[in-house]
Amino acid sequence: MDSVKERSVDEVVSTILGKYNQRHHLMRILQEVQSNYGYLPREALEKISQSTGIPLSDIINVATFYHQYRLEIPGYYIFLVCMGTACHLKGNQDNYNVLRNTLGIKKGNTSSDGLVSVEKARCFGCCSLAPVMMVVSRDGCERYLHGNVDIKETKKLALTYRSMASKKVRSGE
Amino acid sequence: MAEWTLMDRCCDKCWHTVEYPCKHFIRCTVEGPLCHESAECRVKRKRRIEELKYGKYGIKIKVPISSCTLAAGAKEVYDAVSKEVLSSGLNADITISGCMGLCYLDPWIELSKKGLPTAIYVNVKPGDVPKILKEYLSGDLSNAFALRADPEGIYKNYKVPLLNDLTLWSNQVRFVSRGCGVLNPESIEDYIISNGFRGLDKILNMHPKNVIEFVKKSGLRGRGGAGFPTWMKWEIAQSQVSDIKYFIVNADEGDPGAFMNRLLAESDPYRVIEGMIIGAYAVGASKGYIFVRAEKPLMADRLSKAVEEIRKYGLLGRNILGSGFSFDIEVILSAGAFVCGEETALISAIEGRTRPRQRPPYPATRGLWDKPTVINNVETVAHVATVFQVGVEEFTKYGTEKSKGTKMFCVTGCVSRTGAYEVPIGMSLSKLVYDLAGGPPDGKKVKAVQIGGPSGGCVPSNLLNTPVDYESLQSAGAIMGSGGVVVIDEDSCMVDVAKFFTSFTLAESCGKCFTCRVGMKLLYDILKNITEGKGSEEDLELLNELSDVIIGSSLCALGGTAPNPIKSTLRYFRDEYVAHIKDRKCPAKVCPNLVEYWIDPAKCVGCGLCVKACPTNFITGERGKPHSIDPSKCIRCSQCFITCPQGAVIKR
Amino acid sequence: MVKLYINNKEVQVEAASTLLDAIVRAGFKVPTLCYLKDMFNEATCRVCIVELSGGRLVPSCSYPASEGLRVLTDSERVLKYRRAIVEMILASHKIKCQSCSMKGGYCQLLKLSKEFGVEGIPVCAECPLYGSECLLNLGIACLGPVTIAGCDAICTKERSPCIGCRGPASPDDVLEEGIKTFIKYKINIDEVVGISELFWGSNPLTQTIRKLFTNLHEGGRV
Amino acid sequence: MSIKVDFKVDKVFGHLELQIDLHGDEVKTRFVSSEDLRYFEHMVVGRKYYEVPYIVSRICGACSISHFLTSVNAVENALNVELDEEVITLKEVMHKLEIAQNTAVHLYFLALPDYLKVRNLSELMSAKPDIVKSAMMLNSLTLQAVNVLAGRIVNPLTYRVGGFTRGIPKETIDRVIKTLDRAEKLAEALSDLILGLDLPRLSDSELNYLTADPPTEYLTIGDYLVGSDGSRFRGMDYMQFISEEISDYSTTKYCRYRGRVFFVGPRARLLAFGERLPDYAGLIYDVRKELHNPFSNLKAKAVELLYCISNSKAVLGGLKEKNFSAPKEVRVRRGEGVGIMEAPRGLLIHHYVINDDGVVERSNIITPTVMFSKHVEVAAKTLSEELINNGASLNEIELKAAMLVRAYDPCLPCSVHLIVKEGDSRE
Repeated sequence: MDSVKERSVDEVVSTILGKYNQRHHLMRILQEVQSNYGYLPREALEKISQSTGIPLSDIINVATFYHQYRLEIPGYYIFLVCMGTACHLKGNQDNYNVLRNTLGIKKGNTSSDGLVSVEKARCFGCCSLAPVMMVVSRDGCERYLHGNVDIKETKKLALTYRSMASKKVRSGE
Repeated sequence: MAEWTLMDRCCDKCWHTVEYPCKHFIRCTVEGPLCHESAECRVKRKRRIEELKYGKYGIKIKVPISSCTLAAGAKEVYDAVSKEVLSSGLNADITISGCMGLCYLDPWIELSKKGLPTAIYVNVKPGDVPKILKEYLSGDLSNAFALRADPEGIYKNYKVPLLNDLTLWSNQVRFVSRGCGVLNPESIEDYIISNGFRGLDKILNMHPKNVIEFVKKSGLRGRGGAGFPTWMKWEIAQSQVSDIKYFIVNADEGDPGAFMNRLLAESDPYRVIEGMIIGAYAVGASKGYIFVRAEKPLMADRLSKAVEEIRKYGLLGRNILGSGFSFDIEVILSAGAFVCGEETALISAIEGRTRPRQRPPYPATRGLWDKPTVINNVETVAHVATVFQVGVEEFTKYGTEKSKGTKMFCVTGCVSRTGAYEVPIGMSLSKLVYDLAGGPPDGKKVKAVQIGGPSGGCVPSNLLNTPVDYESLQSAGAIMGSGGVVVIDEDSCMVDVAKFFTSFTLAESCGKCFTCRVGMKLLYDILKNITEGKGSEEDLELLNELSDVIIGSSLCALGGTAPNPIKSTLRYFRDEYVAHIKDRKCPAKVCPNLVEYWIDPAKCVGCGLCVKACPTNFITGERGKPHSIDPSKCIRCSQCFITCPQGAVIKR
Repeated sequence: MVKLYINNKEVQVEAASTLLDAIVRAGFKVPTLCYLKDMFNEATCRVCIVELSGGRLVPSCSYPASEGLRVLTDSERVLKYRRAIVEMILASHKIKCQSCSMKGGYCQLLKLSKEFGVEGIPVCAECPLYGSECLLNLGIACLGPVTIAGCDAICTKERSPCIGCRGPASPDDVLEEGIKTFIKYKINIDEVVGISELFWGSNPLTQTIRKLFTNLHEGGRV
Repeated sequence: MSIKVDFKVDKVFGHLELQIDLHGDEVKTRFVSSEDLRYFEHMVVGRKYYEVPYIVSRICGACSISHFLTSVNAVENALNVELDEEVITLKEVMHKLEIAQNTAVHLYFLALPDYLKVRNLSELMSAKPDIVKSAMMLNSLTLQAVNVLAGRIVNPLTYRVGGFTRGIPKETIDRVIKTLDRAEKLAEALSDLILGLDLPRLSDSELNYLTADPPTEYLTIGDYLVGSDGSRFRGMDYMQFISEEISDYSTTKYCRYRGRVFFVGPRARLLAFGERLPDYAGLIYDVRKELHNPFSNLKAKAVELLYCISNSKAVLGGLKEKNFSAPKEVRVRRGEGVGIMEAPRGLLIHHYVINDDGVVERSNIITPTVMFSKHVEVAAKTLSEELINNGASLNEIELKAAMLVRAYDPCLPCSVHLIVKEGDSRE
């Protein structure tokens, strides 16, 4: 991942700004930056501000207001645990706790080895399969939805994705 | 070279191009050719339609690919099907379809073969695929769940019910969701042969005022929640004088528990876009936005693809079908904030800002970039398209005096048949919960039904005969909202439910106006105290009063409705609150601080798993002998309860 | 021009006016906090709510005046809600009057809280010693930082120390802020507690003060 | 013959009951306070010396400045604080203005209705609206003047033990003087009205009085007391001359001066030092003829009202722009001090013992009403005997007795310092 980052923030941002550069594209610009890095690096935000003339405070306002944006680098895989009504009633809170325990996350959202993150998410619209969790990769290329997850399944998923992540990271992706 | 499709020219005589469009293009694709007489061209089109319906080789396998089926493993099933077809050398078309709303059956596949009834197989596992295929093709339909259609009338031989005969289907009126689970959401041809774009075809010859008049006659009300008459909104926007007007479709479905918009847009995106074009024509908008939630990527994907496809054939863009009306659509990905479901916040989001603003001025007069803007819900515009396709009479046949037509409801929570059901407005809640969704599993009792998401309220079980329409629900303390129905059974604590919704709205409050930002926090703190056994009786009065203030004086609809769950649970489940406060007990044994964990020595086998799970090491006991928890030191993390394989840890 | 009725009084304003304009024109008053004429019209603080004839509550600072509208600026409901809103604002306001630049009688929040009888702001907020030295600075044990405002800081105005006759400022964080102030000015806490007992008697808060002082002081030293 | 007249006296400060009993030949009168116990003497024990004035000024809102200043004097005496001449002068002005304000209120609202044959203020309002108007005006003007000097109209703020907390700008002084100019005119009208009254006739049987000895002129603050018997003694020694006793029927104590019933107040002041007011010699000449009559307290008050206002004006006019230095640094030490002052109703004594930490160990407060309450009983007895002998009706007895009480202007809230406590060390 670091190698991507070294592909100069300037370069990435100017590519994106080549496509969108209006004030009302801000949300889209940030989405594109995030899909590049998995989060919004500070330098990128500063660069956007310089190039578009949108005040940095406005950019950060948007970046912190919407749930989709991350300001810190997440793990390779990100567990998005649905916290909608149906999922709440069917015990996704317990699943969330189990995930954190299994992955040994005490503080913040990311495991200490930086492989996997666990985040709470809003409804995916799959309430009929509650409880639901989505696993996405940092680059946004992979996306898996898991429905009707119970505690056993949660534990299994946690371990599976962790080993997948460590394999990918080791192979230098 | 790509395959010839219905959308392409049949021969050189067809002069339809995007630049010089033909007025009759839509009808021509199916009924055509209209501008010239050619048996060859006619046959060509007929054959193509046949192919689309039954597959090139007479066998068609449909696998639904939508978010919910994917979560249940449809991708694996799809792969298994392709593998099986490839390896067995079968000549069959594999197509995708949308979700038909019966999510508890996911993943399902639909098989059709000329001469055989179309059969639906449910809860399919990838490993079952070869067997299912073999059985079906050999004519053995006994393991099918239901038959979609049986044109030949031979289903009786198979003892498999017809889908239409199942209560969960016969009680529905599939009006707007008629294409869901039937059509291929990525094929414009599929849509066009199922009467698609006929509404658009019709209205381009009508005066915009007449279009609005038509909608007025249908009595359609907004399906987003508030139930504002659609025609009225359109008329206001239409009467504004402005160089540019906007038409926005709100697909930022943030209500936890509601997913009909996702379902519609994923399974039948063209219908949504057709309705949108009709609306834009009626109000004179020249630019449209579809605002889609980022958490629902497939929905955004399907909508963008559909927009591109439609634009490619000249149904969108400049001078649509030679009518002189120009309109284009951009799909915008929301970055996910519940408040964006509110009109003005949605507009802010599109403008690249945050937070709602005070209304009036309403968006219909001053909206996006201060221009007249109409914002409609996905389901509303899909209804518009359908109404224009099939006519007003078909629509007004259903519903009540004040609210016409049908509405989709997503029934989730503690019911055995979770899913989305489209029913006539005015059907009773109990019918929806029991007859359609099958009631709670394991014979449990329904305690309450939560309708309308975080802005709605709870209807207790004794009021389940309330008809679902805007007015009746309101008087019962709930709202129709977008139509999420969450069934709550005895195992849930209503105070906890209220706390959940409050924590949701608290987290989603944009923080702009005071009453919502601070008021919700105060409400949450009070509820938290109550669930921790620190409440006092004055708190209940305070909850009520504070709720009234927040409802009465908040800036946007989020704050104006956020205390509803508290108000309605207080109204119907006051005794549960009192139990938390007075007896310091949670009757449903949900609130951790009011629950004691205890190991039943009769059940405990002494495996020691709980000892490992306990983060505080206060579970003791020799291996092989019953363990015990030190209640004074237990932190009630519930880890032992979750871990115990014997079910020996008991909450009391 | 549009004609509307404020508290049943007829008034005419230009078409583009807000209710607030009309209310002012009609000679009535509505409190405002976030509103700044021609600048901010965000309607976030909600204290300027008024009641329309249908019972709807709207912020007058941003609601457009329209023909025939009937507006009540001080109905029972409006006053009740407004009071609740002021209470909420205060509850979430980080009260640091000692270091606040609004000190000296300019604090709108103080004005509002006094108007509605909502208590929580200490005397320091209204101690209008414009520019002149704080009594604490002279080493005099003035109870201003821990006493509820509402008296117009009449004692300190006369350079007499506050003796806490209105009672202790209630939320703990206000007390804490006050005690930090005492520590800053090196005021003897025994003296403070002694004076506070004069009017607060056996109120447990006097002991709270001592405890907070000990905590903060030790915390501060480490 | 047996007559019993028990009635609540209205138009006085606080709740007062006067009981007149006739059994055979003997008339018994009782001055009964039905106020609650207020424990102020005990309240100040254990408090720091600088808090005491704040506490005692709350004894009564009517003459809080007198209590405040007396207490300040006692503390300053105890701690040996030497004050600047100007500070004392300004204290005296504050004090005189309070007397003026108090007198105005008493004469207009409490005393005058009786003589104008109305029962209360609201009747007065309809009968003589002009009088009420000027009464209101005079009250408000004097209050304004007090407000400027004391920081507010009750419980002064501008003084801390050791001196004034702030100076007074010239323009403020000018404003006060202007206010007093207006007040003076109204006060003259009021004095004319009072001095022209036809008072009920009554001869004092116990013409003993006690008053503070002003070092200069009249109503200035000093350390000595003088009595009608000609003795002059230091305030410190008050206990040798004045004895406090507890009655079994009232929550007030009562006092005797050298074992005799006595009175205090304007009448006593005028009797002792009237000759020091040459400007009002004419008026005093007339008033003096009546001074043996307890009712004449009213007329003495009318003279004092004029004096207080004009004297305050003169003193203030003499003050240039004043920027007082901060209050004197007070060195805390063990000490005992007595403050004596002439409150509007008469002599007021505050007495504190302060320990090494500056904390009050013992206190004693004797208020005017306590001093003259026995005298009221005696005068009321004489009055009712006379009335009974003249065959007056019960109503008339009640009315006249009430008028008599009101002439003394008792203030019950300030008279109730009784502590019923076993082993009380005070004599």
